[in-house]
Amino acid sequence: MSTAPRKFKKILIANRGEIACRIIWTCKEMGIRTVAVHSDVDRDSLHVRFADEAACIGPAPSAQSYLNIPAIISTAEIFNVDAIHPGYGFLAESSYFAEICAACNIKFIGPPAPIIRLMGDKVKARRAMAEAGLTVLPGSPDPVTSEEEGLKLAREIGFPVIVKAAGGGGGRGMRIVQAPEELGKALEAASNEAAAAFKDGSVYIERYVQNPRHIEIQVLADEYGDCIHLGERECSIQRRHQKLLEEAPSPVLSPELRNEMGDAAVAACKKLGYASAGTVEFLLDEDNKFYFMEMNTRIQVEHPVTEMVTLADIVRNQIRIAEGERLGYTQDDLLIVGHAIECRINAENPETFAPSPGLITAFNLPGGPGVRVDTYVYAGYRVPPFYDSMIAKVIVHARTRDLAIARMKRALEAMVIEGIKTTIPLHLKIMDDPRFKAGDISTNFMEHFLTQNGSKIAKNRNGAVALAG
Amino acid sequence: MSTAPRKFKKILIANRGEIACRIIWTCKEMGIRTVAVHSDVDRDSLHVRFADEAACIGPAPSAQSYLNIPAIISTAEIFNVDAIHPGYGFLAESSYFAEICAACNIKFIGPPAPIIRLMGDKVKARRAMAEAGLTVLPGSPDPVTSEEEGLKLAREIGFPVIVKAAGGGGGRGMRIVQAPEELGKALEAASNEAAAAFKDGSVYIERYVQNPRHIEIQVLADEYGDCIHLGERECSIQRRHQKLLEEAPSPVLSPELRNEMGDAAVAACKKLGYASAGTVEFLLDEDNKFYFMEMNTRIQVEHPVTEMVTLADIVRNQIRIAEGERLGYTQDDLLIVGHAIECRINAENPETFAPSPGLITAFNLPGGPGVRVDTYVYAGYRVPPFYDSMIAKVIVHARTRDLAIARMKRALEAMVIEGIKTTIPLHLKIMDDPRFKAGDISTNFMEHFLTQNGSKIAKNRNGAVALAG
Amino acid sequence: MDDHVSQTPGDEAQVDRDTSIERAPVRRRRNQPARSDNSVNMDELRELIQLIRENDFTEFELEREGFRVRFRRGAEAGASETGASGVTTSQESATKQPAGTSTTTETKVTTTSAAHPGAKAQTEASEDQDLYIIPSPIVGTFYRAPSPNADSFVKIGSSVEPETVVCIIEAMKLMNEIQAETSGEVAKIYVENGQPVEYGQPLFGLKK
Amino acid sequence: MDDHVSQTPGDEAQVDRDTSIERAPVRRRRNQPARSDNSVNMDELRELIQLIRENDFTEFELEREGFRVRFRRGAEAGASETGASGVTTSQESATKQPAGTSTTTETKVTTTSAAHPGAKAQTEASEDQDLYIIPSPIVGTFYRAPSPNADSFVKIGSSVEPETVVCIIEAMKLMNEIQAETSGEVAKIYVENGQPVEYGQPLFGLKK
Repeated sequence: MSTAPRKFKKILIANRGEIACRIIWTCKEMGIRTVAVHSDVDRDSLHVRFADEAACIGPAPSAQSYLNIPAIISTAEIFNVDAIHPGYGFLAESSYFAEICAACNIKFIGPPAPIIRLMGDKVKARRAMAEAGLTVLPGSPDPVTSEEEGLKLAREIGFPVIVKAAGGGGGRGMRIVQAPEELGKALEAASNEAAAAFKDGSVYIERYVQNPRHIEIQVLADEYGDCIHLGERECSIQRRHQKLLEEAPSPVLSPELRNEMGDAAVAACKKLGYASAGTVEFLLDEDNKFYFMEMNTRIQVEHPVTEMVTLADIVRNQIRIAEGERLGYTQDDLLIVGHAIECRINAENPETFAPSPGLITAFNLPGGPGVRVDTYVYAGYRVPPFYDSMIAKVIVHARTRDLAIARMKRALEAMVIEGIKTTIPLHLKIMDDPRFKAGDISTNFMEHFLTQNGSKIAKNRNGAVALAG
Repeated sequence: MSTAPRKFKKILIANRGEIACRIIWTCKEMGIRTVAVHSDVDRDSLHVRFADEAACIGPAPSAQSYLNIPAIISTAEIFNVDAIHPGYGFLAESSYFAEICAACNIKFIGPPAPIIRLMGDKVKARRAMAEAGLTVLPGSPDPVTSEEEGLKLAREIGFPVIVKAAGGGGGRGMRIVQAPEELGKALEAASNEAAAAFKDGSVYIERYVQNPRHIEIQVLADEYGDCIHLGERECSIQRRHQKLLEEAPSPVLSPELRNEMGDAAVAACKKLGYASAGTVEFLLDEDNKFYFMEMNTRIQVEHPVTEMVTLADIVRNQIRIAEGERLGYTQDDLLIVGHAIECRINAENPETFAPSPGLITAFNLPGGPGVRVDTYVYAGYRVPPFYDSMIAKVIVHARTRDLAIARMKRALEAMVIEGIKTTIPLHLKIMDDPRFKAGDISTNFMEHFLTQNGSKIAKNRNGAVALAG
Repeated sequence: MDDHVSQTPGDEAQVDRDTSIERAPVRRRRNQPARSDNSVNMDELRELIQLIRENDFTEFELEREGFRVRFRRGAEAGASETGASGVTTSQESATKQPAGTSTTTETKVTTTSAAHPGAKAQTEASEDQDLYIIPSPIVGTFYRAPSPNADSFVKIGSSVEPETVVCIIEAMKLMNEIQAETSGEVAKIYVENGQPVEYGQPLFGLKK
Repeated sequence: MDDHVSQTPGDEAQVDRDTSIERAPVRRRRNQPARSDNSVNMDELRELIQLIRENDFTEFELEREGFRVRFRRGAEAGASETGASGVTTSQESATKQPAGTSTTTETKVTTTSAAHPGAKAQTEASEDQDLYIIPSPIVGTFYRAPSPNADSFVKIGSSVEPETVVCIIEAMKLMNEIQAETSGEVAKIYVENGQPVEYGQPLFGLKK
């Protein structure tokens, strides 16, 4: 696994949007040249403008551009890059892409391909992490193959249980089962949904936890077996398993629990031979017991909240590690100062959540103390309908959580985006919510919040908000 | 001096530009309503847009609007505000204005009027601070009234000496004198210049220090005698006594020297009965001896670098102190993390420094980790020719000074302002300068830098860059 | 001291420290009315075209907040293309490239923007294009009469001469008598008695 | 997993994990001149045009929030104007209201913007409006001949049929033969042998 340190001269960024810009910023700071790839509708995107070189690799649909492995590898070869940063989404968790990169002698900036593959299979990941010492929720060790087997398992675990797809996440292929008689139907429905979504109908059963919190630990591991964590992120505010806003630190974690969870994540990553930045996602129950859910083997959307409170540049660390450098920090170097919150600004109707692509006619960013905005749009930019609706992230940092909430509010008030609808009004309402202010949140928060606020949207089609994927 | 705590409901901001916006942000975070005042050419300024209430108080010339005390007080009374924040410049150091506010029962957010008056007179300030325990440069205790007196003094001090105006700063009324025969002419010239600029021809003599650094200490003092410092700012990069960029911490201060300078500033402020935020400016010589220069009794342009490395909100502290709250922190609470740099972006030709007001046709702000931009302009805004040319401040924060320089560079590269000329290219060159990168700077830095870079501008008309005012 | 100066360049650099209170210059100025009529109306356009034709204009351009129209006629027009539009550029692009926040805040005036005491009067006065407007020369409180029980200085229909006192504006406990500075007949009064007024806010409309 | 999905909505959500390599569809498409009628009322436009015609205007321009229309008539018009091409609506305003950064980066293309392999060819081809353009269907390296010593597939003046191979584009060590897909005569070759090309970059110009 370990190789001699190699400095990158040029990196290709196999992504678009704010994360592509984010990666360019760090490359510029490191003196590394960047190559942007883009679809033909993304010519005016800022990641194209700010990269040193760029190539159009295909038409608008992702399958023919941002997921088009031959076109990306071909571009990497033409421009003679040393490494590829996949960002998040698209090819970031494709072990196949990581292997192709390796075969072409291009460093994939991420963990080794076998770990990506392992963590992509939720059943195998669960088993591997249990073996590596993490507690997992009581459930089936393998995919459930029959109703009888499932019923036996569910009785052992105790109802309610949750049926989950082995092959994916994002809430698809999930069913909460309250009683034995519902199980057969739930297994079938979840399996069908999983087969359609992930080309893999395997499902497994787990204990269902009421009012769980989604807490994740950011880890950094080098190729020489060193690994540290950068504390946790609180990501319980989700709608349909999509995170809406994230915080660091979590309002409920004591320093002891933080250390316990962090140490557990680090120990498991060391056992796995993990190398790169990564995130271990835990479910925290009302008794402060935490259970491994899954591991994300890439940079995450919400990484800035950790950067704000630790002053670490996580992308820089990814690149340094990929260059074969040693971590250079020990766990004792970690200093968490203040509180950070990130709001994801989506081009969506804030009441119906319908996408709202189109021309941005006016754009003003908030300044002042403790405000960071990561975005790729500008006044005059037309948000294309082909990709993710997230157009910006507003991140604030302040001494305390209360001050951070006040700061987020004023930052959102000063942020002007016209021509399209955005989720800014939704976030402003969340900042005013008494339960949110009190830190009294779980993954069920948004369901209650939207009901109370008379949202026009239909509920989750499962009729309940399940565990966060 | 001390009064019972009083919560402000509404504050009038007697200023414009980025600092008016900056104050509004903090007021919003504190739940305090804001009233903007503005001249009739400033209707489209962001401070007017983002305040809760606003009044046009006069035509473009400052004397008839932003310096128009009756109009400002009248507005304060009409809108029934509790306090006035003067920002920097304009009326921020007018003890007369502070007195009028007090007479009208409006809290002036700043120190008591007598201290403003004392610090406004450079000769008296020098004497008062010497009495309060700070070292001052050897020099005349009172204004020099004749050439003979001056000559006697200068011989005692030792040449070279510097002649300075008692009534002001900004480089006006200053002359460096290398030899006895130059003194008479220098005294006369400086006095005439001072009389024209400050309506006060008094001048005094001080030892002239070669290659001094401008180091200033940020202090916070409450109305009950508590006072702490927030570390230093390095402000040696100046052109004609105007700061161009600032840093925190200084690359040359050891923790011991920081404590020594900070403690000295705090002790002096306590003796003076200072209350509010304030800055004690020191000259640091090549032997690390520091001498009091002057005290600024207001918020400073460069306060954000301190905010970045300490996570303190200095405006918030000003307001809290003015409300009669106790400081609530002790010196041991101070934590300085990482390194911050601020570049002042002026609407000026970066080579000739000629003002460049006009329409901003394109505007893009940098995002990403560790970047803060304080500004009041936007695409479509017309920078008026009537006021200060500073249109934005770019502040970066990173773990080390080297990383902060790299970060500033990429932030400036991503900052796009078109339609007018700005000092961005100048700052980019400074970031690449080997002496700057090595931290090898003094108040003479810019003179050498501009000569080396073949600047088209005329030199300081005094033929030398004197001490920073 | 640098900041002190930095905000106040040129002759205004110095705050008059400790000198006697400055009196705001109590002189009025004519404010240009700004009309904002945001919809395109085909009838209006037709009328415009008719007018331009009849009047033999070779070029016509109209621009308002978020609205701009321009016509040109005749053969010679094309020649000076860049120059011709060059004349209008700066102004034009200011509104045309709504870009950043200018549009923004304009469209949001009712929600996020600051509350201006004179906003209503400004709008009203802008519709009275035929009237000569007396604006407030200072910030203060508007009084129509010298004392609560006295008669108003002027009312609708009053004839005024340049020296006629039309109202009082109180600022810092001082009662400032405001003169008409022109002659005419009072046709409109935009401000209520006792209401705060800002600099430049329309007070009276005069028929000349 | 949320992020994974968040970047790739709809059917493209799933990366084909561990399946065989995807072949870029090596079919050329004629790039559709993207038309986006942003709610232009054709009746209104027609009426406008009629009016302008009848009244002999040489130019007409109308702009609203996010909408701008401009007409010009007469012989000399075409010569000078940059955007002389008749009716230009939303497309134009997107670039013309450069607002934020679009102008920015447009005017700075040579300094701060990314270097595109196809930039020169794109510019050249855009001037050859009468030619039918064969664009590159994939990213890769362009070769005019099957091997270094062989003759070029086509040269200026060559007649091509839809099945005629006009060049090879190498991508990931694979030689992809590119067919003309239409018939005509080769009038321009925009790319040098051995030069990298990006998706959509003009390769050949055909006279039909």
